[in-house]
Amino acid sequence: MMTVAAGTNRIDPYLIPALDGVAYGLLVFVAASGLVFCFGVANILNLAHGMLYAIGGYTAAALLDGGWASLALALAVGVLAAAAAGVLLAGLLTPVATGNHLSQALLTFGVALAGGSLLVAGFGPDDPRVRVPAALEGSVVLAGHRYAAYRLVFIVVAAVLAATLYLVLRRTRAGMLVRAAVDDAEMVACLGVSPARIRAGVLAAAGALAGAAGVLGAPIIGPGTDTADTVLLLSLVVVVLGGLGSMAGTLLAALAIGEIQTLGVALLPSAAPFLLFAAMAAVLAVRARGLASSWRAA
Amino acid sequence: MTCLLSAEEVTVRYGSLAALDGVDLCVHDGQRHALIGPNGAGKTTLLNVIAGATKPQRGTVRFAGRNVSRLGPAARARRGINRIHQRPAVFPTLTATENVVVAALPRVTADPGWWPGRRRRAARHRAGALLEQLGLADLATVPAGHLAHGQRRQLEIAMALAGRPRLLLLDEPAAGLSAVEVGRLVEVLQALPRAVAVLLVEHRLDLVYALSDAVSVLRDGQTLAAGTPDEIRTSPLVRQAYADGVA
Amino acid sequence: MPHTTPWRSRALIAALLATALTTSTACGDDGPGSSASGSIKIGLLASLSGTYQAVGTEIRDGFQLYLDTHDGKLGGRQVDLVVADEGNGAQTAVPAATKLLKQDRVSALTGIVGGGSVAGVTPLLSETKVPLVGSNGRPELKDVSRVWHTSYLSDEPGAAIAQHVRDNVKGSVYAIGPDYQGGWDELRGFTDAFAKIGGKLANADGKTTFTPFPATTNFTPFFARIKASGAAAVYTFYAGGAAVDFVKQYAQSEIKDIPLYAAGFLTEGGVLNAQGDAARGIYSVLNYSPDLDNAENRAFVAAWKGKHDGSPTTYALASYDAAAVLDRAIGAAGSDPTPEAINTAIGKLGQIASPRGTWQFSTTTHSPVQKWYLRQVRQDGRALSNTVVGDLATVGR
Amino acid sequence: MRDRVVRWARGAVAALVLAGLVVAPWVVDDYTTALLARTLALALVGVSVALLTGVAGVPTLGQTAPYAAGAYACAVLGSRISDVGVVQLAVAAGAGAVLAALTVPLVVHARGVIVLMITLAIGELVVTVLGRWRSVTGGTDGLAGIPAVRPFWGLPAFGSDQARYLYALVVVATLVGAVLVLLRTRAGLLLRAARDDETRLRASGHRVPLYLSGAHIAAGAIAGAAGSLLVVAQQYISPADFGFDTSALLLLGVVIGGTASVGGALVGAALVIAVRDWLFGVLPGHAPLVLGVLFVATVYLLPAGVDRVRGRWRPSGPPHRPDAPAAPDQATVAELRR
Repeated sequence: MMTVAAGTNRIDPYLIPALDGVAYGLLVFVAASGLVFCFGVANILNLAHGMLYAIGGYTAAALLDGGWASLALALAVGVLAAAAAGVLLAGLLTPVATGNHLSQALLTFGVALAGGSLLVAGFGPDDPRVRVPAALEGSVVLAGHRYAAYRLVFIVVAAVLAATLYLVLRRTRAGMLVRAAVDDAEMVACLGVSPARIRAGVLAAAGALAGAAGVLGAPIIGPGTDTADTVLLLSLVVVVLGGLGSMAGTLLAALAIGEIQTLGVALLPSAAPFLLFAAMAAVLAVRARGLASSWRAA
Repeated sequence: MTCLLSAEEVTVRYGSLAALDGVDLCVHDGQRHALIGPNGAGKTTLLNVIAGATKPQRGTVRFAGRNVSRLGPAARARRGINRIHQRPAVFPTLTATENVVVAALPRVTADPGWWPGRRRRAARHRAGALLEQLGLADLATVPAGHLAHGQRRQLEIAMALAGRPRLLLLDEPAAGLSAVEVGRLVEVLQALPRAVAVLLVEHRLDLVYALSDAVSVLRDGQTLAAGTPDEIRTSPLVRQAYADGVA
Repeated sequence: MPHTTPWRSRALIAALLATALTTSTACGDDGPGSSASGSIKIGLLASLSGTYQAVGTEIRDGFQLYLDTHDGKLGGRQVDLVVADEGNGAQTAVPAATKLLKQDRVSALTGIVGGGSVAGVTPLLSETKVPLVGSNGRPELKDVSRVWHTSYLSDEPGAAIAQHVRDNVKGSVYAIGPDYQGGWDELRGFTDAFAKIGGKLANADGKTTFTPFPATTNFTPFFARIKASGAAAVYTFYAGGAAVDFVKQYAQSEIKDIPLYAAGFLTEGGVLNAQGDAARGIYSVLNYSPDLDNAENRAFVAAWKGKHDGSPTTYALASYDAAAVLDRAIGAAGSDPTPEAINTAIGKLGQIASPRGTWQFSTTTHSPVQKWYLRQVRQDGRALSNTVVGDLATVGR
Repeated sequence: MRDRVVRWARGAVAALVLAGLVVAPWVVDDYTTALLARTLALALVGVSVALLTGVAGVPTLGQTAPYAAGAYACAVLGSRISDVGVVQLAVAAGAGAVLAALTVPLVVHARGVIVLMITLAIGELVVTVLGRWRSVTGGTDGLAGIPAVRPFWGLPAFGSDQARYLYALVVVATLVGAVLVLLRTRAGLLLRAARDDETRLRASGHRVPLYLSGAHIAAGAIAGAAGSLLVVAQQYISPADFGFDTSALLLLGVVIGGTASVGGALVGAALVIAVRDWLFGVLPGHAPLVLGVLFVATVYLLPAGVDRVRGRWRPSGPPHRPDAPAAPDQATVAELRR
């Protein structure tokens, strides 16, 4: 009996961090999936993606008043606003050649800088308060630990969102097109769909996903002056680790990042400041080396 | 007589599709060896395996008596396997001369000494001669990206020769060339030193018969037949293989 | 021809940017900081964009409020206030400070949110011999001959509250803070003083737990460890976004019933609004609270509320006091208030009456010797506010 | 003919700019001189970014790492060993080269966006180390009180902005000149070839990873040398000087200047950094907004300038040249997508 108790004790303190890693990872996944669309389908390196998330976050802070109706409203407005911003971005990107990542980076970085400071000018420099529905304000007891009710619900909602995304990609015509585009961008161009429309559609979808993540994730990664940068950096890390275009890879990478940020910090506190980037550099370098030694087909 | 290059039991699979299925090939020193067969027979894949660009699942490649299976393309090139690609691969922002200089550098022999630039000067000298030989002397200072398709092909041949090959791999060198350019190509290939072996993939059988002294026929990733051009020309097996009409 | 176009448009851009730069710098040099007409130039450097924008804005507004309530004059001279943006840290603060000191040639510098920015600006102060009356960040400095601070030293809040925690908490205390210079200093102030009077930390190794900063936005793993440690109270320091995350997650965590003591920045200013009910009941230590009962404070708070929503913060107060310091020092510097004369005059000011109570500069650290207050987040009308519930020690060295 | 005119005009402009830079400290005020000195240091890092991004085709966000190594080595070691500028320069360049050499195994096999992310991670890790290794680096508050530097044995220490600026100018001019000369040799030719088509270069028998490692280390040494100039110009360094925003701005500046041209990169990086520093001074609170709008405007004014980078950097083939060799581009796609 003693040993069993000791065994549970050893795992016990890490249960909540592990669960929280799932919540965090799913949030990063929803935010990053928009960036995967941008990169995989439209071949756009969008450094303004974090700003799209921030739009959702600020919308949530402005509209949420503790009721369920306000949550629905905030979700609708946040998704629409971020999607509209995405379309606007697509319009700005029109003169830039597809696949010219450096000009895209320059343009979207500029938009992120300007848009970020406009957001702060509009909503104020203080981190705004985000009021979740009263029923989710408290905490629930899980295996003897308290855990924020909102995060628990968020895990369910985000998982449903991820599953929906998967089904849309697998089962619908639009999803088929998207997957085809990730595999072979030129093929879709041959289908006669105008590149400008693809771009607008993709950035709208990316905006909608980032906006949804921003609204639902506002109580977890809240709106503030640094939000856009944080989300952009995490999304970029996840997208690159996930293999630039694979949804399953992105999900895995997001969950890994979530666990690194929570469980990793709990297990290896002294290494914590280095964990995220060291893990990323190591994984990417090993993968690149693997590619180099397996000799690309010419 | 031993082979300069031998490929043994080479197998390359892409998923369930076998591009090469246990192919054997032997090219002797100085031999002009042609590789023919219908589209999708695995000819280009075999060249890639020999050059080191594709790693076979099974089989070995020996060159000049040594097993080079584990070497990458750069190391094989330094040992004397040079190639030209099906679609001409040149450095688009470099001038024609610079392209050939770059290709010549790994195997250029320079005057002894330490003063700067002598290796490059030797390479430049060689590049000038090769461009002249291939009729590109007037275009020496034009960026390769601005050259026409045929000119790029000629340029790549100059680059391959600049590396002082012992074995030259040619993947459809005549594709997309004008009659004049094909004529010059044949001249250049016929003027190659006898010591240089050539492995030629070509659809145009007239060129194959004009240039080669040995022919291997590949079909569905397997060696169908091998022999002299005359034997192959009269072989009923090969005729049947070509019945769908390639050449 | 096609490959000449990009070069030409690049040249066009270069020319545009270069023209913008030269026109701006050509018209900037207006000579010395104080002129015969009796005006004086003061430079204010604060984060007006970026992460610390909230604090930077308070600092600018606090200084401006003093000017507005004193006819725009300091020491009887009309003030020409030159504001520059500190940005996120030294890399933008240093060039901005260079502009204030070498182009605008201000007679004194004030503001500066970040400790790193202050450290970066100090070589410029020695070079130009201009004093800095800083109102927030204060790094460890070897030479403070021209550096004055109206705020506090980072380890003072913790030192001020240690005795109170020792007296009122029955059991060990868990110390946790952000893993950067500010966090190290704030927590060291508490743990050193706490250990000296026999307090015991609940942390597993007896040392403060530092959370990766700014990477940690999720404190649940640490709460699990606090729970496991059996602590009777928690002492912490966070500011800005991390403070919001910490407080909100604390209130939802399994340790929400453990009393939380903190350096006052945890619940100061805008973050309190963002925290909402989650902050209720938190104890904090600070050198100021808007409900202090003295004449200066009543006037200060009334003037502030006339111009801004909400109550003034300690950041605004420190900047307001920096203006007060400069007001008296410039007045005392005589008919020609050179930067050197102002610096000397600051050293002779003595007691300074302030909304926080009377304080004075320490002669060794050039930072305030001041009283600290214990505050608790309580309902005040419709809003939550930091209500003073007691006086703590007077600290300063 | 037209090419010759352009080349002549370019040379004339370069000479004019250089002359302007030499006389600048006597024309403008101290603030502008100090700003220029700091900007020169960052522009030199920009040159090292251009060397990797434009010339060798390895886009990088991590040149702040050797830059930081050089600056801290100069501040910590240099000032204890010697206050002579050339010694500090050598120490800093060495430190930058060593750090770059240590990161070679991480960088040399990766391409495109992957290498951007790896170098970003390296930069962030270095900044984290700088912020935490307090006994050496002074932590996040940085290292203040670095003694003034004398350029050479027997000369007086720098006491004015003019002197610091001219020293920085001489060092930058020398190093940029050395880079330009180097690029005219075999090394430069091979690097450009590697950027154009790495697979083809391998097929010719070249040891491409060796060349890229060499370029990476050389770029590290240049960035390290720039670090020592920052110490001279600022007499203070902190991790904030080497953060992500610095590397992002440098990369953008290099893009604006035309990645493949060292002179262009120098000017582009210098302008971006100078404009940023200047904006924070004159438009308090609105600098990011204006900077962002400037970037967007730049893209529209520079449609062709940014189109020049190709090869590995682009995951898909250049749309305007459908007959270009496709093999390397496809290889890149596979690499990116894997």
